Amino acid sequence: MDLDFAPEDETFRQEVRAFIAQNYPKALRDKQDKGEEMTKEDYFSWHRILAKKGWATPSWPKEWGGTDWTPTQRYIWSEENARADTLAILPFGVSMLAPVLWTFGTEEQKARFLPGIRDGQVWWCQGYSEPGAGSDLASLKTRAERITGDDGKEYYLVNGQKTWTTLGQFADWGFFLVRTDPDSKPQAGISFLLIDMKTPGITVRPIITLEGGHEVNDVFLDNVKVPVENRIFHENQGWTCAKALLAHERSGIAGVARSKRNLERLREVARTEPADDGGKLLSDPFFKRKVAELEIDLTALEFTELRTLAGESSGKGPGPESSILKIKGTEIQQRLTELALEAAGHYGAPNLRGLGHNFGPVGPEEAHGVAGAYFNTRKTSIYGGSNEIQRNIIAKMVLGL
Amino acid sequence: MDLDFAPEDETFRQEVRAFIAQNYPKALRDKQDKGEEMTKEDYFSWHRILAKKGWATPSWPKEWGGTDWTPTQRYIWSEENARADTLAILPFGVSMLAPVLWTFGTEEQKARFLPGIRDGQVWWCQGYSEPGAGSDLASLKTRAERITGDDGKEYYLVNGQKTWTTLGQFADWGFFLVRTDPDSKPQAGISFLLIDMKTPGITVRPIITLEGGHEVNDVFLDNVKVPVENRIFHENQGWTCAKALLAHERSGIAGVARSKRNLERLREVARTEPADDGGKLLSDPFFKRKVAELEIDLTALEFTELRTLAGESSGKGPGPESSILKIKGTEIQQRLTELALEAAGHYGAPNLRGLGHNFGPVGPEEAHGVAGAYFNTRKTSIYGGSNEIQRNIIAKMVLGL
Amino acid sequence: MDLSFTEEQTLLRDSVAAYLGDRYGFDARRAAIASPTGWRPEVWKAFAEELGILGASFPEEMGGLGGGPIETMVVMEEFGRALVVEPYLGTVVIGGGFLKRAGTDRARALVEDIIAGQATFAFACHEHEARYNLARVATTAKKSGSGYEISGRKAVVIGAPWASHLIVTARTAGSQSETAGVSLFLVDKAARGVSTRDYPTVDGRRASEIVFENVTVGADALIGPADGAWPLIQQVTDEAIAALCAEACGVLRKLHEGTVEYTRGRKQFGQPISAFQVLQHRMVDMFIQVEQSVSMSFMAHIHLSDSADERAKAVSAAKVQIGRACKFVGQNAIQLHGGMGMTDEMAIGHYFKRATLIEGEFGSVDHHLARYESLSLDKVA
Amino acid sequence: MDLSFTEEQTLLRDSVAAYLGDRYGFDARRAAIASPTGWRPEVWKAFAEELGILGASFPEEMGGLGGGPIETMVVMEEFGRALVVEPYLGTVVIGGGFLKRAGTDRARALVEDIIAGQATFAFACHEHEARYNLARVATTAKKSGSGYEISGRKAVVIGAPWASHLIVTARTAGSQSETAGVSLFLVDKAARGVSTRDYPTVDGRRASEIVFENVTVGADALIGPADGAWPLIQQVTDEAIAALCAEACGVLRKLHEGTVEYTRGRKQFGQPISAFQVLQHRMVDMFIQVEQSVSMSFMAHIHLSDSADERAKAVSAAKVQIGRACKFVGQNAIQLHGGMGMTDEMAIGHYFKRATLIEGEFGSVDHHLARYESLSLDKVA
Repeated sequence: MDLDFAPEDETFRQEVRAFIAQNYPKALRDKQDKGEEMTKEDYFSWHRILAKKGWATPSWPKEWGGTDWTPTQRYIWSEENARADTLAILPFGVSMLAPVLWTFGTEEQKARFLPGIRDGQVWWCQGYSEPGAGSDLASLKTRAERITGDDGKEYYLVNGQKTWTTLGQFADWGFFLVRTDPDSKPQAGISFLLIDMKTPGITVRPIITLEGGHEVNDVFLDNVKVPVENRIFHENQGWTCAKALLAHERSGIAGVARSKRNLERLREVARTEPADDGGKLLSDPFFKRKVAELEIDLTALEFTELRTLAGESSGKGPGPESSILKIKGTEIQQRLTELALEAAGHYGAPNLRGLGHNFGPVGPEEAHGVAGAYFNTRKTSIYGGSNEIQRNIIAKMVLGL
Repeated sequence: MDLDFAPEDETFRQEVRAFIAQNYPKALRDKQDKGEEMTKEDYFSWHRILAKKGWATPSWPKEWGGTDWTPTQRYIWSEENARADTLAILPFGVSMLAPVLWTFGTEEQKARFLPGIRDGQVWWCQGYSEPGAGSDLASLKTRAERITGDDGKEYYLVNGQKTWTTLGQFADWGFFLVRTDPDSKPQAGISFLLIDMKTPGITVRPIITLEGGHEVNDVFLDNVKVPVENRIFHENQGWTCAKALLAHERSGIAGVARSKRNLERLREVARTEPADDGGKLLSDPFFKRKVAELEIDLTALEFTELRTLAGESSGKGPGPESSILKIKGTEIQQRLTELALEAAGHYGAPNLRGLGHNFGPVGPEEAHGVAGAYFNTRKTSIYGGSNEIQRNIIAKMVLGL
Repeated sequence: MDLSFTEEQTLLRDSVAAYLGDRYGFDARRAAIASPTGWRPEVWKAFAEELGILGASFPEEMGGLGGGPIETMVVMEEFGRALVVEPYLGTVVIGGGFLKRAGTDRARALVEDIIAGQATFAFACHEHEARYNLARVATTAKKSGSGYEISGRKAVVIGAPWASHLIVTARTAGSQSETAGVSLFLVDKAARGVSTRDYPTVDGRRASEIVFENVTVGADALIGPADGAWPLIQQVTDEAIAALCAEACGVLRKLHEGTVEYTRGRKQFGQPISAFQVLQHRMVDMFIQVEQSVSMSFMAHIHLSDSADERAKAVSAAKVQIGRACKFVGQNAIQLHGGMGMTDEMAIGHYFKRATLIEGEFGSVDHHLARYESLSLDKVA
Repeated sequence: MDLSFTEEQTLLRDSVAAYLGDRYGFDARRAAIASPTGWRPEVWKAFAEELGILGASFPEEMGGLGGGPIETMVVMEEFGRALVVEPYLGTVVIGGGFLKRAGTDRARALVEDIIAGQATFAFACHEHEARYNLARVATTAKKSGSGYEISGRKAVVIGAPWASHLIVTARTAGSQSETAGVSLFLVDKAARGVSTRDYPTVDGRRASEIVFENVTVGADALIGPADGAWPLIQQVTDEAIAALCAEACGVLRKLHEGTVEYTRGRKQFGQPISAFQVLQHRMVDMFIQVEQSVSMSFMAHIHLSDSADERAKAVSAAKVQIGRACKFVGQNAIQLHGGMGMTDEMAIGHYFKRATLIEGEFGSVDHHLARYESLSLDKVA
């Protein structure tokens, strides 16, 4: 039991650090610093640089573009990216769809779709949630009927509505759960379809979230024709794919490295912002204590994740174990934004969204957008299976209740 | 809306204060100060002094010995008793059984039992809980069968076990819930019996609680013959009495006045005990903050109780309203003992119980017994309907869930 | 000792509630806060003329209705329920609170304007380097002729874009965060040397950054004694905090009620999610927080006429409870609404945003705990 | 980077667990703690001879098995599970921790005695006026001939009634709470001038109040440099705190497991109470606390060989998490056991009592938060 890195790991860390320093796009860094919203091209720019280096998809099987890194190397990779505050690679294709493809897809499907994901050429979105089906995903209602097209080919005719589709406004393709057998039990009649978002009948409508941002969307499907060869795995057995995907969705959800970076940022803010007594906020015993408590909790989470990786935790299998990581990880992310808002004092109030760049800053730069970030981060305990659902999972799968 | 006391209320307060000062037994005060355990006679001594004055049973109907005080006078009464730290009048007869008697008892029963309660002559205990029936009281199993005795009179033959019988080791009489109809629904076949604890077949066995004290007991009933005239209200309708009693059990459960006094005591301790830096604990910013937070919560509870009395709270009826008071009141009582233990530092560890008086004190006097008090006070969120049950009650009765 | 409302107070509540129910629906409010001005002067006019509430808490000899803190509490709680953005707190509670005690003819005339809905106020009291310490005033007012010349910067002045007048804290003596040496000035917002940058706030109101550059005011601009306004500032801000607590109670009640209603209608796993015990208990804990907050709002308002220390202690205690409740009830309201709670389209998020800002307004939980301790525990330690 | 156990460590765990399962059942323990002596020397003998664990963490050249912090962690966690009262912490971790670094012949001989089960130790480090500050030492040691004369009082010396030797902190220079000037002495408990008052503790152990009245010790009683024992005290108490954290993990696991088991068997309203979602989620939160505590115990033990600051920071962080967990898990274990949890007869209450005392042992949550802050946040502020 030790935390030492082998010399070859240290070499790897230097290589990663140097690569990021030399190759991370300056335009992206500037936009991040100014808190500007990212375009589709922005998101892809870093992805494509990594793809060229062969580092866009480290966790993939080697044959499709994975790196064969050791767990320690992957740990270093995520630490260095957090340290450099790089824009995260979007998970929809790389970490959500890809494992489904290589596990359940045909060779043709893998060859057709995996390279576009790996190289950052095709933007994927998720079509899971529906207005009536939140945590109870299996109650989804979007229908897909088998029809024969005018061209004599077999299609699914898809009708229904999906919601909470993150960054769907940019999507080229989407992976959807649809009901192909309305008569069987909820989980039994579901199929997993890949749909070209340019297909006629698809409408993407923005959902504005409470801080004013446009990150998620409703997706309406009105007689959308999807070729049957776009179905992954067997008809009516899409739930098997869905479950695999959900497990992958939760891995890495602890977000330790990113939270460490945000904690460092919070400490910087607290070192510059004033306290009531004219000193600095980090010298205020009570604010300091909240930062210390958060730091300690984050350390506990980090070591719980490391124990999980070492197979020494008490959970059984990656599903329920990742539920703890999800709960604690999101709680910490939320407390971080909560403390940032508290640190901003009066300057948490201004809402400059939509005033345009000419308006200029109000108050200290680090206070900009903290309230919006706080509001937005409330989502983390709701999405990906709410934290209440995660507790149900632990109760059932780990405690056997 | 105001908090002012009328001049006549102030006069009343002075009268109460003077009476307590002049009449509270010195022997009792000494035992309290030394933290000694009380005997049966100790408990009754103050009760009998009050009974002589006519103040032992303020909340009773005037005709049976009540005082007809206004709510403000009762508030003052409990404040002054808390202020003087008088030994509380035991609730079993005065506040639990008596309302059942005057509501459901016959004239004969009232005349036979109420005076002994009022005057502190007869010690009553409660026979409600059973080993298998905690919060689910109605599942009780103690059986009572109608028989005709050798003397030709009608009796109930009672068999079963009761538990958590507080101070049952001193009891002359007990009020018991027994099952008289095993075939009907749980709540329908229960009767309410008064039983002379000297009746053959009754065994009282101590339950030692985790701090080492003997406060509660198991009561075994083995072919105990109880005359039918000792039944209150109709056969099989004892649940009606039980419910009435439970509602009364919760009133006053907030314990604001006593908690105020204990808070004052905690402040005194924190003013004398040392902090890590050599100053006093009350100057330690974090300990001070916990005291301040507790004080603020207690103020909120006090005003919630006052609003309840004024009919301005949002609950519906005394049952669910008192559930809030029970939850918050017991949480505060528990935090008070928690902080007292924290204040004692190392001197929370010694367990002098059973070492005898010759052993003498270890550490500062105010640390004596704090751990025991902390352990013992965990019961408050369990008894009288656990705090989880109280939340169920609020969810159902107030929120309509 | 009595914690019940008078018949008049109940009537006042009913009439305000009826008006807002009728004219201050969520969609109307949404349109108003998105409009260029961000508020509805016609609503303000109705407050003055139809409801007469702008004068409710002023003495009768000033043209008011002679009400007191409880009347303000009743109005503010209803305003919280409807998320009213119009500047009642800044104008009536704070502006009026200062002016009715100023004793000058100009102040008396302005009180009449307030009651008539003709004058609106914002309190320019915050400075960036001061955090929540109102005595930390770097803005200066120097004697100049018979009047003063004010220079400095004020931060996040809530309601300033809608105000005809400002009440400004400025240092006339002393240094740093000395309480002695702080004075109060009445400044016409249109006065030369006053410049503002207006912006919306995240809870749908408007605020300004204000720069005072050698702004000259007359002797009658002074409110309270020169160098000695601190006790008056404490008193009026305590009244403002109490009013804010009342507003919070309205917000909290709506957050709780809205959550109970939503969970009853929302089905998951074949039943309304309100059937899940964990969510039931969460809503019970929210309810307890709301009830405790209402109790503390009562408590604070009752103590407003006590001695300065008792008043401050009561108000800070209330703000602590209410700050905590705003966080707990607000966060859980969103959580129990699930994804829907995250959308701008549902009212619940707007209540959450208001609750979040109330947490910090006129001092965070930590600020008021420290103030409470200095009055309750330090004195006797 | 690897957080898994070696095969030897797993074997060690299994053998300790097997022994305790066999010989340290709840009833046997109950009888032992109620006996006049309060412990079982025959168990201690078995630790030395059958299990060989008294030497597990000593270097091989001193006759030990050459293990390190992880071996201690493994043993202490099992001790926590069985609520072992025998003085392993005082004797092996603390006494042994000091002696193996003392460098004197006497110390080396005593290490051999420890490994053989012949010598037992208690650490006389607390004084009433010091609370958790071990540098606040009023007990003095004055030069006297070639040795020292020790006078003073020590409070709540855990395990002293069972100890053959004491390790005593005494001031040889400096004043008040200066860290410089504190020295460490080895004192035979039977030495003239040592008087003790022994009593049980609420968690079933024994402790003493000790008075030292002109106790003379030789030059070889000094452990570490005169006036300069502070770094050594810090190191060994950090090791003790880490060991205590490991013990707590065993206690916490049993509290959690016992609660899960009890709620599965306890029926109310026609179903096991483990079916109630509120209790399920409570047990999940308890489980998360246990898991986080185990993680922090690992973390602390791994950092024991780091620099003094890194070690102290890690240990204090762990003690904070574990102190919190002891309270939360302990209180909820009792709550979910209902009335049964309140009885002396069930094991759960005894785990709760041990967890409660661990909270404060070698410093409360607040104490360790302050220590953590001084190392993590103040340095760079």
